[in-house]
Amino acid sequence: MAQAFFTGFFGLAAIWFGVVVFRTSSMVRSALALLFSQAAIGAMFLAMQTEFLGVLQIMMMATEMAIMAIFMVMYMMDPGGLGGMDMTHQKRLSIAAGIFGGAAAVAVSLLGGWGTVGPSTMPEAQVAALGEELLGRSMLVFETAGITILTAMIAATAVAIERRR
Amino acid sequence: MTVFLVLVMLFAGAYLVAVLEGWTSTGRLRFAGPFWAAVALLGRESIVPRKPDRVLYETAPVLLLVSAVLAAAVLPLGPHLVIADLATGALAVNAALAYVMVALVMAGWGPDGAYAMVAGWRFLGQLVAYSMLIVMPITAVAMRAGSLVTTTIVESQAGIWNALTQPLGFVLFFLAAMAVCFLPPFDLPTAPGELAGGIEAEYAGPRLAVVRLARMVLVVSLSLAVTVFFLGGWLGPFLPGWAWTSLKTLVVAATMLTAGRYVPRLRGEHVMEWGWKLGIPLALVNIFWVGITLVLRSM
Amino acid sequence: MITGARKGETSWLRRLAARASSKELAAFVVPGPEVARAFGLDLGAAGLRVVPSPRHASVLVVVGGLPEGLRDAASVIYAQMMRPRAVLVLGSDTASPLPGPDVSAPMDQESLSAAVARLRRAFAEGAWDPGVEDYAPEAAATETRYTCPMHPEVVQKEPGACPKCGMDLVPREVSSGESDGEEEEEEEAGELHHGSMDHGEHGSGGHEHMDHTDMGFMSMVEMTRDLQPSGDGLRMEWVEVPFGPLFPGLPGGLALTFTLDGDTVACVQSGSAVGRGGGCLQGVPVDDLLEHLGRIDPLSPVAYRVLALRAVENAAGVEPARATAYLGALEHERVVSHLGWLSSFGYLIGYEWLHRRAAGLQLALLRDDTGEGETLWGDLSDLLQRLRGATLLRRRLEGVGRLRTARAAEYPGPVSRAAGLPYDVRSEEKAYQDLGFEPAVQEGNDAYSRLMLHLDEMERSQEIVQAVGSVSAPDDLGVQDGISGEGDATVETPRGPARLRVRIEDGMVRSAELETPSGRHAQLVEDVALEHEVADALAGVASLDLSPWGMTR
Amino acid sequence: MATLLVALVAGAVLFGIGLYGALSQTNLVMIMMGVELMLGAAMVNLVAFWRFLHPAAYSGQMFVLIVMTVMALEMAVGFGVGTARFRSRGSVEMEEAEDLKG
Repeated sequence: MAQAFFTGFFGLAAIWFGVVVFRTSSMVRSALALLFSQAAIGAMFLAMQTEFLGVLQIMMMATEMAIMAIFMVMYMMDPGGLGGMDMTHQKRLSIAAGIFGGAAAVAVSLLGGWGTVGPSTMPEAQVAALGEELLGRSMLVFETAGITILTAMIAATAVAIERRR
Repeated sequence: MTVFLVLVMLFAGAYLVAVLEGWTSTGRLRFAGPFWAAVALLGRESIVPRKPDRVLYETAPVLLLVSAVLAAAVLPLGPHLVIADLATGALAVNAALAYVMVALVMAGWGPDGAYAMVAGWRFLGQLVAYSMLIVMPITAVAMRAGSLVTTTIVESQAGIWNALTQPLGFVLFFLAAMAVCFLPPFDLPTAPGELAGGIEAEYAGPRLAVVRLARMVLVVSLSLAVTVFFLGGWLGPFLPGWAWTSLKTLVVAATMLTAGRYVPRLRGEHVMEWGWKLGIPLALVNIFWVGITLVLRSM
Repeated sequence: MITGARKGETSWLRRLAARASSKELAAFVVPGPEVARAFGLDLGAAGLRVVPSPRHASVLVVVGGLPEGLRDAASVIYAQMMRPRAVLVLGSDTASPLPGPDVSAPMDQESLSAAVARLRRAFAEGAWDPGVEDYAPEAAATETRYTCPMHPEVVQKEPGACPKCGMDLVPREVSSGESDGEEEEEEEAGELHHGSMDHGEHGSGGHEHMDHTDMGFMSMVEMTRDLQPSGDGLRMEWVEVPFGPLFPGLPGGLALTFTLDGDTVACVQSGSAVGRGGGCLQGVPVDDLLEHLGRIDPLSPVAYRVLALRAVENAAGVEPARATAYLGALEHERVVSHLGWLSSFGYLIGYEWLHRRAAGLQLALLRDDTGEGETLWGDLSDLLQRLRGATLLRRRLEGVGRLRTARAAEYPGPVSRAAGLPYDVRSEEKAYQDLGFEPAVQEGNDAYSRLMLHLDEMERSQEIVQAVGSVSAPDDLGVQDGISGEGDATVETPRGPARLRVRIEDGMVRSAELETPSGRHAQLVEDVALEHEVADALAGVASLDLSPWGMTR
Repeated sequence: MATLLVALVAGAVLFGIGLYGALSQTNLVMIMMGVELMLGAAMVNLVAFWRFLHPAAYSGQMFVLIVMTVMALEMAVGFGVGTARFRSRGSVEMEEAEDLKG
């Protein structure tokens, strides 16, 4: 029960911050709101006894969103949001889509028959098992992901840097 | 109970570190100094800048303090003297420290001043430079301990300290730790001569007191991390465990505070360049070295 | 009670806080710490901790009276200090428009310490007071204007919608007094409001946008079209940030304004708030010329006294034999001035040890100008040795503030000598030739080579002082009064050659023309600052060793 | 069971918000924020499924790690493109990206 409560609590926090992201007109604020939304998701992981992933999520998002924030400041007209201008378009469509998508997912999650709940494992065992998984069976997948992100980083940098002519 | 004990020791350590800093900066050892300084700050006005991003401005000092405390929360002062002995302790330290940067970016953006803003973004760059050098030496340490649990990491050093088996990682982590708590020569976000105090420039009175306290706690947490990961934590003869931890932590903190006075502040681009072109390869070498030794021992 | 007391009845808690703040006096120095040191005042020893931001300061220390050029800046700084706060004036008894000083004292170490003791008492007793009135200098007075965050050119007195994009106009205070370029102009001035850079301006740092065709949304293309791309080719918004005239890292009175593109300097405006120039010498009786010129630049008074002496001698047609007697004083001052520069520079680049060590030596040398036999000279050469060997210092400064050699050649003095050009007025003077003097030269033409050159020059000056022995500065002209004639003299001050041309008619200065090295070097600020990261730009400017007192307004 | 449902619903709502953001925002970076929210929602579901339905199969956690990688990827590529675009056009506004429309 406590587990459900905490999961729900952090879930609500994540949702609230997620809403704030698109309701404030200050770019830095919305980037930080996204950060805290993602951190709340990490907290949900912790509440669901998935310690490693939770901590990892909380750690990674800090840097990611801070970088997001600086790009916002770079590429927005009014990062302080004092103009309070409207940066949205096709509002009706997107609201409809959002509601529809959300509702559909909710319906699925509520109506779907999910079978029985399995037992949880101790965090230490989890970390060890995950390590075995990563460097054992899914080694290839993991390495591929690593190579992919490296490639993407190099490609992105190559695209971004100034052409010297 | 443990929580209370650890917190008391943490803030006591912060006080002592403040005394040490006063000593290194003024040359006079005044044990009452930090107390009077704090009271003076609490007794002063603290007027908010006129057009701040109020939320960020007010949250930043608290977030800085919280993240510093959380970083210390997973580090053991003694065999059973730890607030939360997580299965992923070594990773949780990084997670907590990442929010130091978030707090500084908020403190830079919040008060609506150019010096602070430049300082805040500067620290983001600094993080890009040092974060890898926090993570990778810890990885090597965890490899030797075969666990991410901080207490296990300390016990794994019963034979010999990690500082001796992996000096490379020790040096890198030490420097990175100084960069995390933006002590000289890594004090780019507070540079007094360049940015008139940077992120601190706009805080005054009680708020400034919180910032200073958070800074001190941060120094203690990082020194504690160095102690736990590389200096064998509570291990040591005669004295009780917590005494050894405190002793080592204070020595580390004192070194951190004094070392920076004898070199000029580094340029941001140099921090970045050296962090990536020099630090990360060395950290990889360190990891390989540890891996090889482990393999050899297991054979 | 103190003028800057905090409003409220005293309670035991507040008495404790008052006691604490009397123990922890944090000082913001006007015009600047380097001036205090040049007068031989050791604020640290007197128990004042110098802080970089006025918000952290509780005492505003005014050294040697407040130059009228700094009045506005100082009053704004004082307004930004948090209560309880106080004013301490040294070497003068008023500092208007600042509230009449809580404590004032003559300019020597003993009376400074005494004054600090009085200040502590004042704080302990009067930190809180029921009836305090707000302090609102007109320099910081502001009026509200309404402007569009997207179109800074749209500014009107009453709220409304932007004629260009229809957005609601946001209010912002604009300072009515001519208070440009104060330090932290973009900062909040405490209880009173002072021109502040709001986040909207991070977003649109004052650029005109031509033909804005009105679309249904903010056009970012329109926004950025007219911005010129910066070094990295991105068109970013710019922010104008004042560094000075009271910036902790720069000599007090030097008013820099950087327009920052991110943390890169895109535009530079420089000026001096305290420069005097030769104009103030007109109509001065010759006998006072020495004093007047000696007061022009507190950072190197002796050099200017010698300059006056030589000019008058030249006008009177006296054989300038006596001038040679002052070599000792000149060179001694060069060492002291260079040490002062080292200390300030150390503070700027965050080299705590250098900052303190150089300041200590400077003060010690000022106290006994004979160099107290060997010990001080020994310490000095230790310092030089250590700095020459400092690797990180080299890495920090190499390539910072580099000039083209051709550019440097036009600016005789340490700057050109650090560019490998051995021009030095002294090498033409007989007295120096007799001592076998040849100028120090460094290659590199960047901040590091300038630092190294200062070290070399200190070494040579020390040798000369030891050779000459006497370091007595000229105190009287010793020419018969009622003289007339044209005088022209040049002296190598610590910052480069200064030239004085005077026309004297029966004992009165009719016209005087003063060329100061800093006046010339000020033109180099743009060269060393543009397109550099802020810290490097500041280091480059500081490496020019400018004296705002010698610059023209 | 309750926890599973709570987590799934929370994830669903987050997904809805993210979808709205991604569709409604005009600025590239804001759109990426919407995408990040949707990915976060996906991660919540993955973790919930792993923990409550297949706690033994650690490839479930693998998926979450992969999603995190994808988030980082998305940011790297997005900002790369954004920077290039800002360099050439001085804007990352979608309204002004007609030339990118199919």
